[in-house]
Amino acid sequence: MNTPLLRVERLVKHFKVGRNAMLHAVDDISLDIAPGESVGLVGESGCGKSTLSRVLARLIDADSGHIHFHDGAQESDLAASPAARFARHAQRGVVQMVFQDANDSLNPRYLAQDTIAEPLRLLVGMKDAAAIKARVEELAGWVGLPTELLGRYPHQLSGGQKARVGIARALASSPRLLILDEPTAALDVSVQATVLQLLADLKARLGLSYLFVSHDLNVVRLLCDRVVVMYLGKVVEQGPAQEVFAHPHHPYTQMLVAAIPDPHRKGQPAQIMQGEARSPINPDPRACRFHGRCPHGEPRCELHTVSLREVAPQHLAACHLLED
Amino acid sequence: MKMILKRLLLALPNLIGVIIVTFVLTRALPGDPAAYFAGAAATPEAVEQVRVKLGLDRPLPEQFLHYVVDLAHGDWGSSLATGQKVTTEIAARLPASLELTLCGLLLAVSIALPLGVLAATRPNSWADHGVRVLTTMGVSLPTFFTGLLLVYIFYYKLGWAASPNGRLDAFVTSPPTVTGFYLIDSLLIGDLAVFWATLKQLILPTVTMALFVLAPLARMTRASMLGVLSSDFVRTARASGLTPGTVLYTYALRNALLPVLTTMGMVFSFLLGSNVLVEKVFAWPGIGSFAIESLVASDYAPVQGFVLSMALLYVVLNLLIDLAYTWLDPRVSLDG
Amino acid sequence: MNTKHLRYVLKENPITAVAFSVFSLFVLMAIFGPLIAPFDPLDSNAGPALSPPTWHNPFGTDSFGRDILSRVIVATRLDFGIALAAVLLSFVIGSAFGCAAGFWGGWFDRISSRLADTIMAFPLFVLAMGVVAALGNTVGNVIYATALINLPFYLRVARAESNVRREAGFVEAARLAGNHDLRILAVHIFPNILPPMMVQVSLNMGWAILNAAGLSFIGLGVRPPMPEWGIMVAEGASYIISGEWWVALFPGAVLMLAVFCFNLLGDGLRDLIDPRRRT
Amino acid sequence: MNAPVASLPLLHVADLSLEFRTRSGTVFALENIAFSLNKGEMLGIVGESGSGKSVLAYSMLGISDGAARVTAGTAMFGGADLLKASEHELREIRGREVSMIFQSPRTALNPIRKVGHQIEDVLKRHAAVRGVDLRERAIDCLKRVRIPDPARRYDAYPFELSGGMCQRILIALALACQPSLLIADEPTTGLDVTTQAAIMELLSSLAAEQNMASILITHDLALAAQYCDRIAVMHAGHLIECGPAEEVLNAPHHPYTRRLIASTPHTAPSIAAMSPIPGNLPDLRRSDLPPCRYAGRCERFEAACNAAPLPEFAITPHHTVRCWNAE
Amino acid sequence: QDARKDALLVVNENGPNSLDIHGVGANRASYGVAWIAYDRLMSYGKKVVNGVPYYDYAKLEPELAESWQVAKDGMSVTFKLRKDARFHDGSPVTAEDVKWSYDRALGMGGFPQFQMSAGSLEKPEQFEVVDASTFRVKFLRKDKLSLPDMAVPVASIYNAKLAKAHATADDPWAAAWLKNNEAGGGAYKVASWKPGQEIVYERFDDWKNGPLPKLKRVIQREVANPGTRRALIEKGDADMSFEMPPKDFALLSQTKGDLVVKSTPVENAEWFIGMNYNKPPFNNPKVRQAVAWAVPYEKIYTRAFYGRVIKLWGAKSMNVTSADWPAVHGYSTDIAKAKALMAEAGYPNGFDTTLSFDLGNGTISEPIAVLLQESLNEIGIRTTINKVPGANWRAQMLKKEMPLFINRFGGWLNYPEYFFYWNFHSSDPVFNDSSYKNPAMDKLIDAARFETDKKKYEAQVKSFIDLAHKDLPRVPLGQPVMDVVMNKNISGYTYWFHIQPDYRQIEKK
Ligand SMILES: Nc1ncnc2c1ncn2[C@@H]1O[C@H](COP(=O)(O)OP(=O)(O)OP(=O)(O)O)[C@@H](O)[C@H]1O
Ligand SMILES: Nc1ncnc2c1ncn2[C@@H]1O[C@H](COP(=O)(O)OP(=O)(O)OP(=O)(O)O)[C@@H](O)[C@H]1O
Ligand SMILES: [Mg+2]
Ligand SMILES: [Mg+2]
Repeated sequence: MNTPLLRVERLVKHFKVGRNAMLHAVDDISLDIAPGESVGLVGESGCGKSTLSRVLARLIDADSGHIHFHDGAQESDLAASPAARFARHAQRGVVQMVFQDANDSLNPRYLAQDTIAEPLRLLVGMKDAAAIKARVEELAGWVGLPTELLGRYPHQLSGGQKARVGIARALASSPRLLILDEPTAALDVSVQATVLQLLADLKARLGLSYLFVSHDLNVVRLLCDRVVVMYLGKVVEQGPAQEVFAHPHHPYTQMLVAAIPDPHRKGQPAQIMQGEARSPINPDPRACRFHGRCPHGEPRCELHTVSLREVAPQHLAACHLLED
Repeated sequence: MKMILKRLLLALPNLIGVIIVTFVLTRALPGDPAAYFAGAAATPEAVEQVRVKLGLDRPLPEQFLHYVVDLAHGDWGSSLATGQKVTTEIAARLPASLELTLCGLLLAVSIALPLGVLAATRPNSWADHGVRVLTTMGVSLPTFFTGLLLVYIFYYKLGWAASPNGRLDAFVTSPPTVTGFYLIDSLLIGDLAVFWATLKQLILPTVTMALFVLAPLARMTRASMLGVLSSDFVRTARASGLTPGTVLYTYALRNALLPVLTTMGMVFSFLLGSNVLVEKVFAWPGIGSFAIESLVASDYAPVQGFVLSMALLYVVLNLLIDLAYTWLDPRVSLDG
Repeated sequence: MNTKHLRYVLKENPITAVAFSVFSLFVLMAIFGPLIAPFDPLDSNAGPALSPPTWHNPFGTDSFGRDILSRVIVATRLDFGIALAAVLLSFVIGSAFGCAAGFWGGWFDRISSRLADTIMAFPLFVLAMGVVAALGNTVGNVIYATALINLPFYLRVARAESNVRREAGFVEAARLAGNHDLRILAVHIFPNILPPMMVQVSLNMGWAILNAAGLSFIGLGVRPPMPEWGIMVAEGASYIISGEWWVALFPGAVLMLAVFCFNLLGDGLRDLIDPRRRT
Repeated sequence: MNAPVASLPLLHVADLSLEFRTRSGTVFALENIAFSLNKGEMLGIVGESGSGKSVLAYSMLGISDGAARVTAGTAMFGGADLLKASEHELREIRGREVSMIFQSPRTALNPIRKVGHQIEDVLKRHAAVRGVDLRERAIDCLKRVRIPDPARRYDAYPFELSGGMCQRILIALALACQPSLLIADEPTTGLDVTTQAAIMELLSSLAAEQNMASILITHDLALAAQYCDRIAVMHAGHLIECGPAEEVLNAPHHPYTRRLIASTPHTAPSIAAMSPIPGNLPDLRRSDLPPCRYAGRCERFEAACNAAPLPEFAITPHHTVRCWNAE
Repeated sequence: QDARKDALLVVNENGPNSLDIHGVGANRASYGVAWIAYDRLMSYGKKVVNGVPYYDYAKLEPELAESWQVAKDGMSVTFKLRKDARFHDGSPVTAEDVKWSYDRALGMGGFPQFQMSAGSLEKPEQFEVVDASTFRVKFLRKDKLSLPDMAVPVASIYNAKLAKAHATADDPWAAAWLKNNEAGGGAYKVASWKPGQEIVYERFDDWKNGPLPKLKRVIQREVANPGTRRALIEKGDADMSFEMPPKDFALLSQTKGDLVVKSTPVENAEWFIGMNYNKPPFNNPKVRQAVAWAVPYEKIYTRAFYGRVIKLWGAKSMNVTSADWPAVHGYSTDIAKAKALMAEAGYPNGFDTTLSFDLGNGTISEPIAVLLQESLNEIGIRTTINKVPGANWRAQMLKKEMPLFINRFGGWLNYPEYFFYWNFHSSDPVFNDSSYKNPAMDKLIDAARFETDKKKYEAQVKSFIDLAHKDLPRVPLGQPVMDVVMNKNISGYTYWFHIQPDYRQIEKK
């Protein structure tokens, strides 16, 4: 494997939620993203996917850990400069993000063209109005947004169109890595398909790397080369997408895959997750986070931690069961 | 209990703020109280003498320190104009204002809530517009004008209302003070005649006050009721076949009351403010008219005492609202 | 903001439409008042003292023999001036501080919230009274006092709104687009909290006038002989019982109409300024 | 005990049309909807957002928005026409005969009322249970939806429960009076896949236990196919295809259904193989809507499509399609 | 209804702020308390002028003292106290009490001390207890005001034993206690007092110092709003009011209803426009005269006073022809003349200045100010109206910096030189608000005060009035009228110099 574009090392983000109560949203996570690779990030709601993406997009500060970014020969640690001042960081433009709710992520008082033009002005440093206009139209073309829609307010656009504006904005600063936090969750199936095709197309054309956060494993399967499975702030399994879906090793991943609706399983009772999830607040550092819900839970799961181990080439999982 | 204490503690900085602001404000009042109280024929020397007696010759920080120390000892000073201890004066007058204010609030709430609900259940209907126009009209008139208008019509012209000369007719003896609220005190001794007399005196000023705050209350009720009525859980309740009454009251109204409760705190503050004007019209021996007189006379101690007691009242009121909130909304107790 | 949108908003809500037309009338009166008033508002020879409404003096005359109609018309400018200035002052300061407090939080937030709480702990009218009494009764001080007591509302609304929007997707997106905090606050957050603040603005304009009237009633308002609705009502109030109803009634009715129209204007103003309501 | 007349469906909707009269025009939200539902059967209704799925469900219960007007049709349920029933009659049916559960379970519960009490409200209303029994019955209901420690949950407020748990409460609430029909409007949207699986399992097993018919409204074709006996596809207020789940999924006849299946990530082998549906839903406020509302998006559109009202073809006795060009 | 029969309900704007007239800052309403809850050694007689019952300042009558004797040399007076006189607590009134009370008036300083000194009662040594019921006052000089000054409210007699029981080292005169508690022996006891709300008097049935009053109870309530007061009076819910806007008095006196308005000119009192005698531009006599010619007298009379004053302008001659006081001056409204004078004074384009008045007198002063402002504007004097809150007014008067102002003054003792002493003497008392200083004036005032010859005295009075009209530190506007409105069934009202009604003589049918 050649040098990754992004190497995340032992990233930690805890939220203070009360006196002596820390919510471990992202707990010691390491992962790599290669240039041109798209990595899917899946996991239960609240497991820290968004938090991780926001840290990586430098919207919030991590408590500790590094985000090494390789741009050509240069390497820099993005985590080193605080988020509050990251807006002026040289690398601001290279990591961009597309948000889940296209509705919420567009300034209601900005026309579509203003939204797309803003990074051009602020990050690319374009001044000339005509040049900006040309570039905005070019970007709109990339994402398949008809130019006549550029003069509209967000509320005058449909969900799919809004998503396109969001993507065009993210592309404006010519990023190397695009973080997509559930970009299609709010869209209709029919629109979702077009947006997914657009994303796949862009990736191929621009050689972008993706970190694709999603609930929908089917989408991840289609779009991503590699998938990372998180559970309560921890990575429990990661590996090539097809491989992980075909042979999930971690019990949580197994349940996740089993829960994907499948008409072929009609009539067969599904394996259902029992018990309650552990609290992400001040979790026991030794216990497996999945313990309690895990059908294969054993006393040792509560006593010592396991780390990711390779179960197949490039396929890592963290579970005691795999030790045997 | 712990929560109450915590809340009170939280209010402390506010009280300190109030004390400082009041102190500065009262000292900035024009006029020389020393000259005022030295009397009509005072010479400059006599004025100086009074000034020393009042401690007004000392530097401001020192005066402030004295004031705070006295406050801490429960000594709020004496009114120079009436010679009474401010605490006694306020204790005597506060119930009058509170009785009026609370009656006003009660009346306003008992009219505004149904109106707000009515408007919310028929949005954009004529009833809705009517309620909006009606309540807005109430808030559009200066209270003193409304008061005088009511006096003119209902007392002077029609002769229906009781004479606007205070809490009780001059020839009815006031009930023995237990709570200071004549309505309650008269009931305590079972004197219905006095109760009735008190009520009669209360009607016009109460209506004046209520008219003024109908609008914010009804508006808030309507808005929050509209929100709640279109919420998912009301839909669930309806889909479960619950009766309209249950849906409207047990489900919608209770939820809609939460923001109304917050508005109530603000409305109470309004009422206390407009008290000042209404009391003047109805010769109400309350704390508001006292404040005006003291303010005009540059009488520091009562003004400070008045504002301080208002602030305390406000703290207590907010506490009550918070308590009511926790009682109504189980969610708030979590974030202490 | 195009006329089509204005027409749409007005059509949506008939009451707002009425309020808007009344408001425009008042604005005309404020601008051209002195030109259209039949008499000099200070002229005590406009008619016999305390004359009931006649063709000569349609609103009657006051105790000095001044024409009430002229005074009511000319007063519009001062009253609107007070209301506008007071609201503008508290709006600008309150929303700037509130925005910043809601956005950054921290000690700045704590201090400004405390400040708002402290102001709110006073019965507001009493505070206004105190300020005017302390600083002296000039138009300027009435404005300052009114602005002061309105400040907490803007502080709170702005704080709450910007606090909510701090987390909004478009703010995060703006950050990604290279906006620094101050720019986000000014360009992205502030314009978006305007619509909810508009309702407050219109309500406060009404209060400002009522406040000035209340201050006049206890002798702390605008100085005579300046025509001002509040002071005219306050002066006329004592004539109600004696039967000279017109002295208070006409200024009172106009004052009420103005406050009324301000109060009803709020929703319309919000809709006007909110691009989401544009179709 | 056998059903008296086996052929009589539990719910038979015929010719249902509904419109909303709004300030900005009349929305023709439903037109000529017809379907029927047998006892114990689960019908899935799928379609894009805005196709009228919810409106259809609400009209069954008479809880549509005030602007809604049913302009034609009948919905026969146990001998009564739900569309013509008075509010009073409907109130007796709702929650007792027909129940409904909603999307976003957290907001669908009264946030400031204990969940136990919310169930009691329904029991009190319909089952005429009083006093101490009430609590027991409510806890019973909680037990049935397999909530761990139901006695403790009785006193919980919605905000203290997870989304999946709230959905169970909602199901308990809906099933408290053992209705014969349950309408579930996107019951698992917004929930985790694992939770979704659990909820769907629960629903189907409860339905089977009580021989209850149910309507599952969803975006997710795969989900509907996995759990439903029959699937109805809606588009822009028309019910365009209805038939046994496998048939509809494997041999769709309407071009829209085809496209819908093709754009579902589940069934697509690769991104490139996905074929999105072109265009948008037509504006339902237009009074000159074409007879076929899919006409504007349809690749098989012909002039004849605009000529006459949509026909209904029965492919098999249980599989109908409404299209001129159905294959 | 029975309770109402022997009780009188009075509604006023203000009420007493102290039960002790000697106290610091005691207001005018507290004179009324002193008048009926306390007694003095003597009181004034009564007379009827033009059918209006009037007190008679020239005649002294016994009250607590049953008789008095002025010594042959005229340098002392000896009082015999009534034997049966009692305080409200039942204890007898003794000469000790009288001395203590007089000592107190001096000892408290401030206003009571000033008032006593107006009658040359200046030192405690002047007051002598001869025996339990004999009291003597020695005079420092022959002063015609000495005896009358012992009949004003300040000379009230306090229950010394009772008061002393509440005295402390810091407060030897029991000022704190007496402020809130009454220790008198007057015809009425203070039954209850709620400052700022109401005071209730109850008849003292053991009162021996005069005919027993008819009214059993008197309730004086404070109703701040004039409209409300008027409504109460008109509806008959209140019996009497003597604080109403002049307009209401004017109207009520015309309506033929159940109401009677009694109007009595207030002696020795004036409404006036004052100007600062020392500071430009009003130090210029031409400017002052211009103002006097510019005042819209008639308009002020009808629209501010509503006729409830006696006109003091427009005399035929500019020279003073009689010693009648308050005197009429020769100025009237003549804008042309005023303009000419302004030009002569060197202000052809006028100037800017402020016009102040006491907010406490706002009901009358404000309309005057507005009318005056309009008129002065015509001769180029552009004024800003400055309403001075009551608290500030005294301070402003003391500073003597107000350039132009509206004010009123009244003297208790009905002698013009008494008035002039307070208002125009260069010893600069507070009430000399124009800060007028003229040695010629001082000489005339001082001479008149001790002049015994009636002719000479009248000549002196004429010349100082004339001087005041010539120098014109003030422009007199009118002599106030004391108006009282009451129900028709009320009788016995008499005007008193302290302009508080004397409830002892009032009856209700
Ligand atoms: N600002 C914050 N303060 C406190 N806790 C937070 C904050 N942001 C997120 N969390 C908590 O951190 C955890 C992870 O949240 P996050 O939004 O990253 O989850 P997610 O995986 O994106 O979930 P979803 O799929 O629902 O979007 C959650 O428990 C959340 O409540
Ligand atoms: N109250 C209403 N007034 C006007 N139009 C309405 C109203 N409610 C629904 N509609 C319209 O009816 C149509 C169908 O809406 P419906 O909510 O049934 O869609 P849906 O299929 O449930 O969509 P979703 O999957 O988003 O829930 C839409 O075009 C919608 O705009
Ligand atoms: Mg997320
Ligand atoms: Mg729906």
